[in-house]
Amino acid sequence: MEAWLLEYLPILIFIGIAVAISVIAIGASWLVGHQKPDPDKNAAYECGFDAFGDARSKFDVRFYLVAILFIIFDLEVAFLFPWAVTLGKIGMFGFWSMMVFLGVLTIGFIYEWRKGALEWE
Amino acid sequence: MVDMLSGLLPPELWRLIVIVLQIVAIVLPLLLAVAYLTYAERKVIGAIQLRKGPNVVGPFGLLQPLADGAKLFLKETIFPSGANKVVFVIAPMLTFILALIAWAVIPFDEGWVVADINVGVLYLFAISSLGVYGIIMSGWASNSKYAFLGGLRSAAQMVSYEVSMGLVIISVLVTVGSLNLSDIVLKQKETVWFILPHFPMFIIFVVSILAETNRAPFDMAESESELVAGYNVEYSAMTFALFFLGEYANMILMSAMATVLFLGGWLPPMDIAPFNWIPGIIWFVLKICAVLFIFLWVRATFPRYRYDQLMRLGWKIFLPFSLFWVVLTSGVLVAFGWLPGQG
Amino acid sequence: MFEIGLSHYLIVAGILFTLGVFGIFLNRKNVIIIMMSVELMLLAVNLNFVAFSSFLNDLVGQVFAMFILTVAAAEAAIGLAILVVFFRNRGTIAVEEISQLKG
Amino acid sequence: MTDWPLLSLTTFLPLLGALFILAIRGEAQVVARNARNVALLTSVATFVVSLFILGYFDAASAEFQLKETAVWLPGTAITYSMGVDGISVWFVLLSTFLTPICILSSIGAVEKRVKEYMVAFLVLETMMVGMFCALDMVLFYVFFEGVLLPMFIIIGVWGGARRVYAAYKLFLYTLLGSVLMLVAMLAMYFDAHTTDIPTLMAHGFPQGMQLWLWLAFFASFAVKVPMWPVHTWLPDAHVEAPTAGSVILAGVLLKMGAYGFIRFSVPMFPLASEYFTPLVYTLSIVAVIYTSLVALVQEDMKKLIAYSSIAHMGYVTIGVFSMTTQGVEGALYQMLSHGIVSGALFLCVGVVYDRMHTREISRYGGLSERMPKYALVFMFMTMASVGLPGTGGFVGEFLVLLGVFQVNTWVAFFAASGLVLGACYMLYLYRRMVFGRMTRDDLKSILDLSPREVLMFAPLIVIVIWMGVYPITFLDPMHASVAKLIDNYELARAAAESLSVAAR
Amino acid sequence: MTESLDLIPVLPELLVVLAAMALLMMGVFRKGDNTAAATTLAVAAMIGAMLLTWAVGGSDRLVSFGGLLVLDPFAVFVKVLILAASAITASMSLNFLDKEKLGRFEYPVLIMLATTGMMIMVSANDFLALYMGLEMQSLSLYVLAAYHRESAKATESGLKYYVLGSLASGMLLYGISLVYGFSGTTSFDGLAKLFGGEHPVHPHLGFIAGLVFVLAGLAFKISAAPFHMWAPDVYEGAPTPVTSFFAVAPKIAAMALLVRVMTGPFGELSDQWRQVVAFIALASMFIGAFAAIAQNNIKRLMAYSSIGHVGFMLVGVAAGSADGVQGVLIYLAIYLSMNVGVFAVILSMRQKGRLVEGINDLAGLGKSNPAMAAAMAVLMFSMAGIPPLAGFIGKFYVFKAAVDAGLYTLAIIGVVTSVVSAYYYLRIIKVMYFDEALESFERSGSKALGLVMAVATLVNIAFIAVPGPLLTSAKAAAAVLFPAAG
Repeated sequence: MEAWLLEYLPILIFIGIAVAISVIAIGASWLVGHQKPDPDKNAAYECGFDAFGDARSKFDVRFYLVAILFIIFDLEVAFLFPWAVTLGKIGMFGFWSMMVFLGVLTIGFIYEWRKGALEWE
Repeated sequence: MVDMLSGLLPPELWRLIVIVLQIVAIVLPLLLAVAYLTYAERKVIGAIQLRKGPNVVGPFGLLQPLADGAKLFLKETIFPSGANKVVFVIAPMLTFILALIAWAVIPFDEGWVVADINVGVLYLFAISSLGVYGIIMSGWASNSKYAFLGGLRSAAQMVSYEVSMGLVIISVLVTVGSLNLSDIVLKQKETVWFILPHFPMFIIFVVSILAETNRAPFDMAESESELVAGYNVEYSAMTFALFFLGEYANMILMSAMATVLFLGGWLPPMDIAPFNWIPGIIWFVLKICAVLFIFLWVRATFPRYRYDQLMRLGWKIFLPFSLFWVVLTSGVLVAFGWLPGQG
Repeated sequence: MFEIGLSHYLIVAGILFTLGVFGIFLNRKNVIIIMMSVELMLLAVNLNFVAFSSFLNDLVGQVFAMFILTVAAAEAAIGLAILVVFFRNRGTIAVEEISQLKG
Repeated sequence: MTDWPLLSLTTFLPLLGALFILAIRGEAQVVARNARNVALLTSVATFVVSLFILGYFDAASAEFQLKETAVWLPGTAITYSMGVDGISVWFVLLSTFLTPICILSSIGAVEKRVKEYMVAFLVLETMMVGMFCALDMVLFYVFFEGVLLPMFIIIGVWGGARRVYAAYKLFLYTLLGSVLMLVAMLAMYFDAHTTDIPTLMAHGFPQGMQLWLWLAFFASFAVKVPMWPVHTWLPDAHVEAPTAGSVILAGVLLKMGAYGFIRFSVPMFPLASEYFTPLVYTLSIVAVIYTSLVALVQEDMKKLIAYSSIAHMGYVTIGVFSMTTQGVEGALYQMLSHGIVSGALFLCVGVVYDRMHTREISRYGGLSERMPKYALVFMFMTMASVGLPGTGGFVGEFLVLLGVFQVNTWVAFFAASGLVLGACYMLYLYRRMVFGRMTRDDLKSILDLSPREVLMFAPLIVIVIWMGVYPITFLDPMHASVAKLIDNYELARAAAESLSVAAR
Repeated sequence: MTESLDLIPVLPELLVVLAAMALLMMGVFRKGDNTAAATTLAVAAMIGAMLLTWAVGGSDRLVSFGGLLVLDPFAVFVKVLILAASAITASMSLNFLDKEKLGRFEYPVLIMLATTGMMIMVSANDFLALYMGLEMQSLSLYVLAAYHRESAKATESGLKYYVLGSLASGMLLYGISLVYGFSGTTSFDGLAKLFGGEHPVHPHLGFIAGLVFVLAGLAFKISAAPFHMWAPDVYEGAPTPVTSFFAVAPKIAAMALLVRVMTGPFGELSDQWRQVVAFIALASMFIGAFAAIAQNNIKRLMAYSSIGHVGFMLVGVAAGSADGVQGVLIYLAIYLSMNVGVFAVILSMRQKGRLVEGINDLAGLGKSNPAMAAAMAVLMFSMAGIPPLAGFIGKFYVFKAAVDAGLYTLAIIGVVTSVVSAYYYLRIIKVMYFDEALESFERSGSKALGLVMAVATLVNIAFIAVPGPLLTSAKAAAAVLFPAAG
């Protein structure tokens, strides 16, 4: 295996240890703790009413909107990462390319703003 | 003795053992720190509100976290009847695991890092982005309306602030020109702590990590004093404890990030005696504690934000401003030829 | 330990791609699953590109993968938006309900 | 010779008139009247111009004359080129001659959408004339197909009860045939690298290719002629078309197929033509006998005449493929005379149809009592159709039989038997309609020919007699071209034979 | 960086995209409904871009973005067509948007963005640029299809278009990845050099598989059978002006793209793809001819008709020669003129306050609106390919190329299916002229619609007389794709 991949070995081990800890914690607690389920206890928490139907129902479209906005802007950030690191090498050309990109993005952002996509009320 | 041991074992295995030991050396203190962060939180808030805080269990109530832990450990694990069991269990584990493994790339001192990968910032960013999965999964798997809505709200909130956090990180990266966290600290050694040139970004970062960790004053998704607790309402016992641990571990992690990015990591405030006598790790921990104190301070001081205000702050103020700052920073660096690695 | 070569990547990508295509055509439940299948296809393509890029020592593949990522995000955003308006009109996103237009 | 582009002028003059008519605005009555007048004027003017073509035509030459060439589709060898020889010049005249008569005939018959009707007719004239003049095969194809558009509209809009069905049938039958021809044309283009018809006539296509090309062209022309068994569109189209439409259909459109044989199949694919001659003979004889028999039992006058047209066109194809001077000239002559005579017959039907609005033969009878002039005209045309000596029909049929007799006696025999049958059904028709007692009450008030109708029939009668009595006028200009056609055909055959001998 | 960034060849694209952004800002900052103003400006910008394209592109081959984009006579020809198509359909939309209360300034902006994508597509000289252009176009089109948010049909069509469009993109990309992997380049020039040139490489099997995937993806985009399923639904469901746009601009762009890809990077491999293209052409012609017969909705009918037309154009592509490409280009131009005319008629017909979509509702149009019916009749005859109308010339040229390339079977089946398709075109004429009217038509056409209708009809009639300019420019445009032959 190549050397640079070795650098990730600790992370792999780390993940293994973290998984182990969490599994052990839950498992041990489950074994040790006093388990006595009954239907009322297992019912969904809902102010004493019987829960009716599936809880995964319609929800506000604005969450979608946020998700969509997030996708776009997070990608922008993803583009900025390599750009930021290599800005010294790519010089003016790179700088202005990204400025154009950000400019286009800003126009989209202004549009969203004016259209009220950022309003929560 | 170490040399002797290393001679006995094959080098690969020895290396593995060293790594495991390193990890344990991080995880154990971290879990301890989490436990005592809860204690500190109650003490600090108590002090601000002129109360005493926990003071019954052990001297000054120092054993309180252990008692809490034991309680959570021994409680009954409840699986709600309509829940998707597998996802329901995986969600807290995921939160906890992510909060732990992010530490793999944090440099505690020069060279004191488990995995000194050259894309450390990216790794951190990725891991913290994944955090939202734990929340969404728990909210969805619980099959409870409160959990579902709470999960959605928390997710939306985290996601909103992640963008501006990312941009904040970018403005630091532009200045450094490397994704390696140690490099970032070293660059601050060369120049100044980035809190000075990037002060507005520091503010945004701190506020963002508050929102990112669903902490007061941005904890309306949980609002445990008014509403039920949000996405983790259906959890109990260790499953709940893992969420809890994860959240506090995340707080510490974020503080560490703030430290690395803005406060010079393990660097002493000034490279003169007596400051540079003190080992870097001490400085690092001290700085983390300072940032954590801000967390607690803010919680005790500020009223809760409304959700719309929160979203507004994230999208309409932080995002444009941090974007502007990125442009400004890079523009200045390019204009003056201060870019790292520029010919 | 056996070496992981180009062909392994290609096979994995091919399997993923096929899964994506089948997900689109065999799925009878939910449009979201279709969208996820599309993403799976794009993922397979990215895997291909990156594998080839590394194999050929040529950066174009990775650049291409970046572009695909971006476009996939935009595509997902638009797809979700269309799905939302569809849901508002019809109150369902079940695949068999997408049947007003026929002939 | 003249500097005037006479052919283009003849072709596009009607189009100009159509544009004029399109521009007419105002009250419906006025528009209708003006449209008629303009159309009539234009078509007469066109006829006059076309007479100049004849005037400038050099009867002694077999070459294409009055040639015009212009760039049309740049980048290809396809050009806009027009010209007439001794064969096509007559068809140009036939078209320009029949159009004014048709327009005249429609004055009482067409009352709705007169403007559009006139436009359609003038466009139709442009297409017909253009087709006969075209010297480029793609241009030919364009005009050939273009005829369909106005014809479809004319039948579909102004036709009878089942007009839609008839229009569709006409359109799709002919279109299907001709698109195959288009592919064949393309194949020819890539073999000969030209679309110029005279050049193509001189180009020798490989024998194997000739067979396919011939079949493709045959698909188009056989439908147009029409030959049995693809003739079924014709009775429908005739029955449903308005009178003038029928006239043009019988008078000119059917000739397009036969013209195509003479212009393309025979000169360009002589070997294939020889090879397929038995096929053509068989189909033609079947057509002559079968359709004659069918015509005998028809109850509808138009249908009867339509079947008679098919039978007559059978002679034409026999004549063309007899490959003798007499046969080909006879075929041409038959086409011309049939164009006039069948047109006139349809007009005769139109006359009574306009009055009684029925075409059922049994609804008539004893017309001679009330309509002596009509009876006379009708009788004359019936005789011409039967082929009575002294009319154009006789000359044509005689020449064809003469020609084919030299080649194949059996064919001549069967064809001649068709003549007898033809006489049967035509006279039978005439007897049922004109003779006898006028038994029906609604016929009592029927009126004889109006002056307009007399004006309409007069030139037709004159021409028919002229053709019957002094055929030299018409045959003379044909001689050179026909002779060349036959010479070339024989040459090609001889060449192929010597080749196959050499190969042996 | 020494990267040369010659922006001159992409000026038209820049103009359109900048105008789109400016319009977006204008629309969002100005109060009240300003669809009309935005559309007018958009049309002006696109016409400006058309002139600019003409001005910028000469007979040379200009490259920009380091060879990613290329501007040659082929691109100029197609871009002018696309811009004309977009401008015309945009100006036709106003009347409808106004009547249906759908007027939003986003509409012209989306059209412009889609148009930019198409322009990039036809200029693409690298799979990367191809993909970007294609997606820019597709993403805007998905939104346009679902533009009528309150209509269940429109959103459904948007969803269908989206799902199948993404599937197509996925296939295309998978193909591109294989092509890249087995050749090491995504540049069209590079690929052409690889398989042509002095030492032609024999393509790897994986490369061929990639080629087929690319072809399938592109076939989706031009709605060629057997990848046509989306077209009828989308045509029917989308708002009619959008359908009119869909029917022309994206078709032109995608077809041009297909031509460029097949003749450029894969030009030397025509033996490998000819059979596939021929099959697609055949299937499209068949579907276009036979499936259309059963349709009762005129928009659906137009969808099948366009599938058929695509089939005919593919016959030209299958020929794989300069003549074939010339035929495709001529066909595209004529297709544009026919379709905008037909859609102008469709958009002008209203009964009881809504657009007429059923074919049987056209009954009696010949009486009530003779001019419109005449225009429609001419256009239908032209679509059927009856000479002397322009549609014939288009078909003529592709079949000519096919016969030249020895594809006799294809040509014969092509002409036969064109006869079959004549049947349903005739049906429209029949309904208009021969059937009795059921409902009266409202006078609802706008000046723009009338103008488009009139011009389209005139073009279709008069084209036969002056075909020269189009034929020569198409020939020049086609010639650049075959440098060796020229």
